[in-house]
Amino acid sequence: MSTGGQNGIEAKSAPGDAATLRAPSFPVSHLGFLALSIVAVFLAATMPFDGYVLNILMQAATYAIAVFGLSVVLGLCGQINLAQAAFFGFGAYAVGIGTADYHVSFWLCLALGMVVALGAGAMLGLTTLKLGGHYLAMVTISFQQIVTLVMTNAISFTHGPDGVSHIERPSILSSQQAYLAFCVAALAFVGYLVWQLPQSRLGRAMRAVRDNELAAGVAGIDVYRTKVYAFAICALLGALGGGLFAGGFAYISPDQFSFAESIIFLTMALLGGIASPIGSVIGTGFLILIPEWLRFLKSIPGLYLALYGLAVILIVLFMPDGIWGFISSIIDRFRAKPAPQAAGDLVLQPGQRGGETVLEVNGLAKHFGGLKAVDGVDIAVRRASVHALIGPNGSGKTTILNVLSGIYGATAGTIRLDGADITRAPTHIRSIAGLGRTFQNIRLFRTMTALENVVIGAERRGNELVDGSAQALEKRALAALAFVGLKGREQELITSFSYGHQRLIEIARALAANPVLLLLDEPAAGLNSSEKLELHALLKRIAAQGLTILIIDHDMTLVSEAASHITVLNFGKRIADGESVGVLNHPDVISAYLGSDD
Amino acid sequence: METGKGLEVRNLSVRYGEIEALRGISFTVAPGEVVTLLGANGAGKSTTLRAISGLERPAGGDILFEGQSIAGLNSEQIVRRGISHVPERRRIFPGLTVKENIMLCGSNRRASKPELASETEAMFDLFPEIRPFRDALGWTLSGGQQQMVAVARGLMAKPRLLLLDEPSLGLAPLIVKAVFAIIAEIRRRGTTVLLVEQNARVGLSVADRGYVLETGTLVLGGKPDDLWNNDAIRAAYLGGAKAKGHALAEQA
Amino acid sequence: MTLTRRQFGAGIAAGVALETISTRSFAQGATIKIGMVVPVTGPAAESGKYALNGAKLAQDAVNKAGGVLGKPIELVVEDDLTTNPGAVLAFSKLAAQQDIVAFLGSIRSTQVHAMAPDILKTAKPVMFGGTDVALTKLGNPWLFRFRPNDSYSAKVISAYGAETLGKKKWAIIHSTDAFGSGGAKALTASLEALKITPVLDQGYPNQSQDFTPVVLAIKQSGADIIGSYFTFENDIAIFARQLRQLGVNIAWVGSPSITVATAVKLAGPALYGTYGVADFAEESSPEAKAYSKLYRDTYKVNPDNYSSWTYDAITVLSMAMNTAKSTEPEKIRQAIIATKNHKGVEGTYNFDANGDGLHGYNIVRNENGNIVFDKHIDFES
Amino acid sequence: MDLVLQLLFTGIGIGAVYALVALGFVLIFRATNVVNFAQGEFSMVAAFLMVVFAVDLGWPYWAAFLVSLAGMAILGVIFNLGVYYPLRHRTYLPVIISTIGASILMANLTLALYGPQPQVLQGWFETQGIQLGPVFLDSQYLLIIATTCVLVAFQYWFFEHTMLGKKLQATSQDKEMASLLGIPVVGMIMLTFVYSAILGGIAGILVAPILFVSIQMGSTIALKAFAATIIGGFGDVAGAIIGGLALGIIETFGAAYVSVPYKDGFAFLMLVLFLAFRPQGIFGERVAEKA
Repeated sequence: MSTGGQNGIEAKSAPGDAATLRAPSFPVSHLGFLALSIVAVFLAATMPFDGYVLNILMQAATYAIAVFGLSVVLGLCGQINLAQAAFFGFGAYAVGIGTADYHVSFWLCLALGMVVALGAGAMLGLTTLKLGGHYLAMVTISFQQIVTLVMTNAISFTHGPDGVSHIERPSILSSQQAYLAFCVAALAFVGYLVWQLPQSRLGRAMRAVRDNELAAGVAGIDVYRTKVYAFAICALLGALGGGLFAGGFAYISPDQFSFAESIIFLTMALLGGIASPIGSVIGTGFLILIPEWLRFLKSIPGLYLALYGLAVILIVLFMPDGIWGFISSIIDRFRAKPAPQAAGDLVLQPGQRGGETVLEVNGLAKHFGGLKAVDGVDIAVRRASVHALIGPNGSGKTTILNVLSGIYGATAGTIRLDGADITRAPTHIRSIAGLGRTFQNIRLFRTMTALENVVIGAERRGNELVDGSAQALEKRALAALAFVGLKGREQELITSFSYGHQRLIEIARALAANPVLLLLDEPAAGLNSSEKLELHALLKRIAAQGLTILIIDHDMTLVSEAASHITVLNFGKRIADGESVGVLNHPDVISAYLGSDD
Repeated sequence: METGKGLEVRNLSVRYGEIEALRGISFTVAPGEVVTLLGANGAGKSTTLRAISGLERPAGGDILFEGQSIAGLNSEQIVRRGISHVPERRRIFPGLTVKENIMLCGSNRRASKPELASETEAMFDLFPEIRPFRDALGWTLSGGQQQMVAVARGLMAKPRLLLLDEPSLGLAPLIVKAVFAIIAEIRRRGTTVLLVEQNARVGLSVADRGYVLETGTLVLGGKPDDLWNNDAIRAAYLGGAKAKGHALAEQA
Repeated sequence: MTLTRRQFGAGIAAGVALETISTRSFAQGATIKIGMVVPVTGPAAESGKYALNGAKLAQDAVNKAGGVLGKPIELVVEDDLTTNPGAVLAFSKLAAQQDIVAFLGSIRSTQVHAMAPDILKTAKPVMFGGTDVALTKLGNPWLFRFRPNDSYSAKVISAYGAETLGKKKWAIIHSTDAFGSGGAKALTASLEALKITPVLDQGYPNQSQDFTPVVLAIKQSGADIIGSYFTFENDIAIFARQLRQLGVNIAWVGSPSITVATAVKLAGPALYGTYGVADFAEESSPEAKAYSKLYRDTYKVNPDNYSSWTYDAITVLSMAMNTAKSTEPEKIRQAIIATKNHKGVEGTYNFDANGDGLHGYNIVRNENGNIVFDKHIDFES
Repeated sequence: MDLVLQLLFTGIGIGAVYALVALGFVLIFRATNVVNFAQGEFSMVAAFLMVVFAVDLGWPYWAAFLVSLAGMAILGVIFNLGVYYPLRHRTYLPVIISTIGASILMANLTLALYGPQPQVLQGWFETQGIQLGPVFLDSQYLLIIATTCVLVAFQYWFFEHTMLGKKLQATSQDKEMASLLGIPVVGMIMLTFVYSAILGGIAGILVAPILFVSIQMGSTIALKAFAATIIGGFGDVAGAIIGGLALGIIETFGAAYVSVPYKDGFAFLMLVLFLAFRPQGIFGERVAEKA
């Protein structure tokens, strides 16, 4: 399975998401949320609902909590989970069996169910190490099917298909309305957490993984662990919803937690818009209500489920970001841009452990089957220098960069960064060790703002210049953006920036991490001449701060003027190495580029 | 150049989202000519070929082939008009045999299976090096062999214009020589060729004329020798003085 | 038809007293509304259609005979999607309509279980067809069963097989769902009462595509009779065919699904000669005969137990309301409980305090595709 | 021993059904990189078409068969245009959802049009089967096994020895390159869907006399076929066949010797084991990722 950057869901998502989800700068909306929650809970507790409406609302509230879980794993982290009904069932069965058979406290059962689901979810998440896409989908389906089989057949424990009846709930919540109010309160609480999650370190990591796994790894995020967390949280919320559901309906049976239900959860998440908890609530509400509204079509059996299937197709075709994505994009047009924030100066103080040589590459080789893309290359990059790596197309430059940053494993050779051997270290560990890089085809987190992208860079573990507080991270990110010349545009989404500016943001992201060594992979590719001049000036400013740079580029003007030292590759081998001017006049280099005379 | 013959690119521009890959270039390729497009990586050479063969939609300008506009047609229609594109990195079908790879390109015209088979045999005469591998799967071949299969496949369409994108890419010098010997042979047989090369020396060695592209703009054009001796070409590849200011030589 | 007219003679008389109609009935009080939860979609959609057929026949009969308390009755149908949450929502939707006086629940036990908490809250009578013994022992006074429960089907199967047919080596085949495993449990218990231990107890999952391993297990067990609880008709038909193909021709007494029209049609000759317990058997009584003729005339298919219980339920419910002269839930409840010796199409109803109306089963035989009544076995409640 | 042989025959028979449906999965996956979650519904729809033509309208069996398959071809076209084609440039997730939506739509539209009753469709043969010593060979299973063999042979011939087959292969390996060679890529994908729908249809019509014709007949088979596809290795025709047969046999023997109620679990357990330890399936990828 490909583990490329576009693995997972659509890279483009609701344009409004990042803006609407930005909480820290809008304290008012916190209060607004609180007020709305209180009103909702109050209404749930006091409105004279009849039994039908109560049941519908109870179902919607508990399902929505489970759908929040999907919005985390699918919306935030971009991983598919077709077993949410199984996790929902874990919670429901824990509460059901626990209260009905063993008369254990409701709360204890709920907690137990959530813990079990958390474990199972993490286990399912572990399979993402090897699998993605359809395979992951299939693993989750299998898990779902096995759970259903156990629920049906382990009769002595689960009561089998009879289901569990006489499920108890806490005595203070014994009335339907009180219980509904409690569910709504839980929904609001979980909704708040899910709403805030994207702004947390973990949430940002998930979004980064969703938007671009490669870049996330390079930015110091442990991609694999992030996915496991996402699955675990998803399962946890599924179990919470299920536990509350069991308490609300007092009876559960295996068919309520089948694969078909998982599909319904997924559709709920997609319909509303996977990237936002508001979308989850909308989607859940719709999918619970629509079949109810369409009951009038019942004279012809199957007709309304057929329409439901049709609706699913139409939503996917015409509303890829779901209902909320559609609405928020409209709201977004009328939203005032937030005021630019004050930015300080960017300080680059790379720590120093090793000696004069920051990067020492010895005998590095990378073979793809019989193809020797890189074949025994030595590179030594001196501290505080600008070092260029050049060579014609297909000479192995980008392969070296990918081996250096851990995207490919080396076939042979060693890599030492600032004195430490990083030859076998995973991508994010290299980043923690101080390696920053940019990509030839820009790899930004496309659903986030410029600021958020750079904050992820600043968050790098091992960055001693920030203490990890939100203010410090933001301050450093603002400084980095100002440093590359994008002051005042921090809150704009990546998609609203020109290609050249996106490159600058990528560099800012790397700089904010305060790296020991900055790898630039063809930073000038696709830039027009004025942008190239800007880039050149930026490189000078970076070098002036003493940061070591290793640059790959085809623009020889840029390379010859910026770099003090050049290594030239051809056919995966080093053909020249030395001071810039001398190297560029080397006959082998000229013939490699222009063709040999013979 | 007389109208109604060869290829004429008029003020062509192509965008990839934000990036303007081609910024209004114009050039011609006369029937029977070999024209080479030179330039550094990212200059827009491949994009030019992709626009001509219908893989990219032009954002502006026009492309005329034998007097008719082909801009906006899809690649299946364009190959039927007689333009065959051998793309960068060869793109051999990895799961098909060499023979099948070559035969497939005949599918743009009405030819019976025996006809195609005998034409494929003729291709092996032109490329004797790959004959022993006729039943090997595409992915098992070396780069040079793949390049030959790719060119043979392109020729099977019986094109009046052959687009070749970086045939020397990643090949050892000896193999490059062999490939270019074949291009010279193709030229001798009268097929018009538009060649994209990064290796300027080799690219110009078979060409009647050449153009130099820099960041989506044609900066230079002319006879191979003139180009080779022009400092601008060195600048385009190895940096230094900009090639700007050199007038684009208009063809008679 | 004559039968039903006679039944409702009393009803017409009661209907004269129009003023006595409960003030509980609201604005659109022109009809007496009866809610019905039924699978219109999902895997059980087919049985839902039959259930509706039976209920409609009863509705027409009641209305022709003068209705209830002088008003026609009206069915308000909600789809349960063949799922438990669907049943709960369907019921609560009906329960929210204040002018519905009573309900018809499901023939599926799990659905009745699922609805039970809501039924208790709604506090109106619910007629249902699920046969899980436990349902009428939940302490829920509003549940009334219109089919004999599983303890009776098991008793009848074991009694017929062991005593009438004289077979001692039993293989019990059952679906692993609530109905199947519940039935198997009851059958094992009633065989034990006859001092018989089954040689095989084999469950299978619903919608199995292949029963070869099950059939081979029967073959190996050396059983001389099969007692079965199948849920879905296509399962029973596939099993029957493979059973015969692999040369097993021992006696077979099955739960009611073996007698329903779809199973008989699907399985064809494979089910010839088998016995089944049937809450409904055409030849079992004059009432059942009359009903069968009416049903066949109306719908052009053979009647089965999916429709007969709803027919009886509507009939008894209407009768109870007429007897009680009220639509007060408690009064209806009392009147249903008081129903004794009512000859319905399923059998003779003698309601006990639990809400069970029937206490025995018919034994029927499949003779070349025709379901033939063999005998009726009743137990004391 | 008798027992083993009988189980083996049934296992192969049911496995052949999985294999037929799995073939359809593989074809669409190879052409479009998409898993069609509605593949099982193709079988269901075809079986219902058969009931309409052969039973309700009383046409000759062969005529009904041909017309039903023609109907499937049309369904394949509609499916491609409505469910896949508009999403061809999006990632796999929207396409999965869209095919799931299509499966709900097809199942319930059939329910709305035809009603919920399971239907009987007679097999091709009058006789039920052959008693071969201790083993009973069901004629319909024999037909299914034979058809699977024929279709595999046909598929081999088609893909290895016809230009059209080669064009389809080229399309699935590199769409852009195929279009540069003048291969009508859109048409090739359309053809793939049509052929897959017909394959699914044949599976459905063949299995109908055994499992009867019901709305949910497709989804039960399709999930297993899906598992078979993964066991065999996605994108490999031979793998799908082996995977299907293996699954049928394991399931049958597992049910006989381990547990009948957990029968369905074996398929998914095997699938998880395969995904954990050999995600490339039995045969692995035929075509190396890096050419």
